Amino acid sequence: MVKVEFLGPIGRAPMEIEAATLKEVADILKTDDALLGWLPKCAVALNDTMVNDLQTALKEGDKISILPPVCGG
Amino acid sequence: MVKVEFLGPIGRAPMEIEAATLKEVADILKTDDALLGWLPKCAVALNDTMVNDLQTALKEGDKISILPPVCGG
Amino acid sequence: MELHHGPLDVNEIFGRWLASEANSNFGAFVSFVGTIRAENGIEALSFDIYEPILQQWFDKWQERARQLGGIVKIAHAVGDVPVHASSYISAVFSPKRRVALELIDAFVEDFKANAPIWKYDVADGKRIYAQDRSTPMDGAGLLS
Amino acid sequence: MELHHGPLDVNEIFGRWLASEANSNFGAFVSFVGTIRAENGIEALSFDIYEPILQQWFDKWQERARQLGGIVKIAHAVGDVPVHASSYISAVFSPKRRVALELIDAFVEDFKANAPIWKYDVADGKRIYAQDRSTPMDGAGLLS
Repeated sequence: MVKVEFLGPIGRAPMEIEAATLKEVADILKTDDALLGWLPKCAVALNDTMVNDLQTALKEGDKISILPPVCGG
Repeated sequence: MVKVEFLGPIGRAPMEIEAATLKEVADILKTDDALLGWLPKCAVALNDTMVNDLQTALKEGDKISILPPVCGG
Repeated sequence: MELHHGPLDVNEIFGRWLASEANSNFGAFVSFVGTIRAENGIEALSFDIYEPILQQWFDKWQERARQLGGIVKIAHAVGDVPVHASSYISAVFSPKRRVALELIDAFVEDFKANAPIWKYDVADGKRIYAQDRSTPMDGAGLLS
Repeated sequence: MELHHGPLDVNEIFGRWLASEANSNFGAFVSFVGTIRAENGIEALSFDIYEPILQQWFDKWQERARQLGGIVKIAHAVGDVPVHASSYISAVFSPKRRVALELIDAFVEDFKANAPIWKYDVADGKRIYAQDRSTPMDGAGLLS
């Protein structure tokens, strides 16, 4: 199981899912209509490090963070 | 008579000279060997406004300031 | 890097930062302060911050500054900041002025684009995500 | 614009400038502080300023800032400033960040190039014109 957290304004409780790669996480999240509008605009972190490769392998206990568009300052 | 002031590090007392244009001021100052090294690097103000034209006409009591290279900050 | 609940005390932060580098022999200090403007009838802006990734973002900038002989500092508010109060300060110390002037610009712009901070308008007691002023981070869309 | 005899009290000046614009609804404040570095064995730097032309220089920048919706401020030391003390502060307030970030850079660079200020190294009790770091002003050489 990996944990998926939705940051900032997405307003979703964390999910625990089975996924071996980020690609599998994407496939699961895309089945959720409420997330479809967010995913094209969201960046992704794995265990608090930004990631850019869908093939990234996951292991038990990994934390995936979904980061919507930002506006600090 | 016009007054010529030497600012900052030039270290010269002010002079009073007869001159009808800045060109005439230049001709007089260039006869002073101690100023020859400064003049190519100095900007000029007339009555506290920067000037760029040698033909600028002068009148009695005008103040000409000679401004050597600067380094504020 | 420091996060404060509510508005920043700009004088306190400047005083502390300047004192901390008083003997570091930096010749230039450049700082940016962001203050909440009264506009669109808002009472305040409000901020969520995800600190672990902000810290990594900041650490990369600190290393970049270090390679140029300087250091960076940042302070940001968490939660509500009323209009005319300050939410954000960033600063660069460096030996000479060009490094500081160039670094502050890049630092502030990248902060705006990639620091994991979400902004909300607060008006009539409601907290509304400032979606139209927000920017997808580098790498956005990976899962879409 | 303000000239101070000896080193600047940076905290006092920042505090006063920020307080003076606290309700002006500016969203961005960017400032540059120049501090005397210990180098080449100097004890201090020392400054001569010709105030009438500095004021005109400053007034032109204030007008330029005003056309962009902002304001500029400047403070400079006259006379001796010991190492690790500050001689120069400039600042821009503006509604939005890009104007402030671009203006501070141009303002500081033009100050360096065209403000009528002469710098001297102070070492072993002597005051020596910093000729090698000085720049002829725009229009230099008119009389040569």
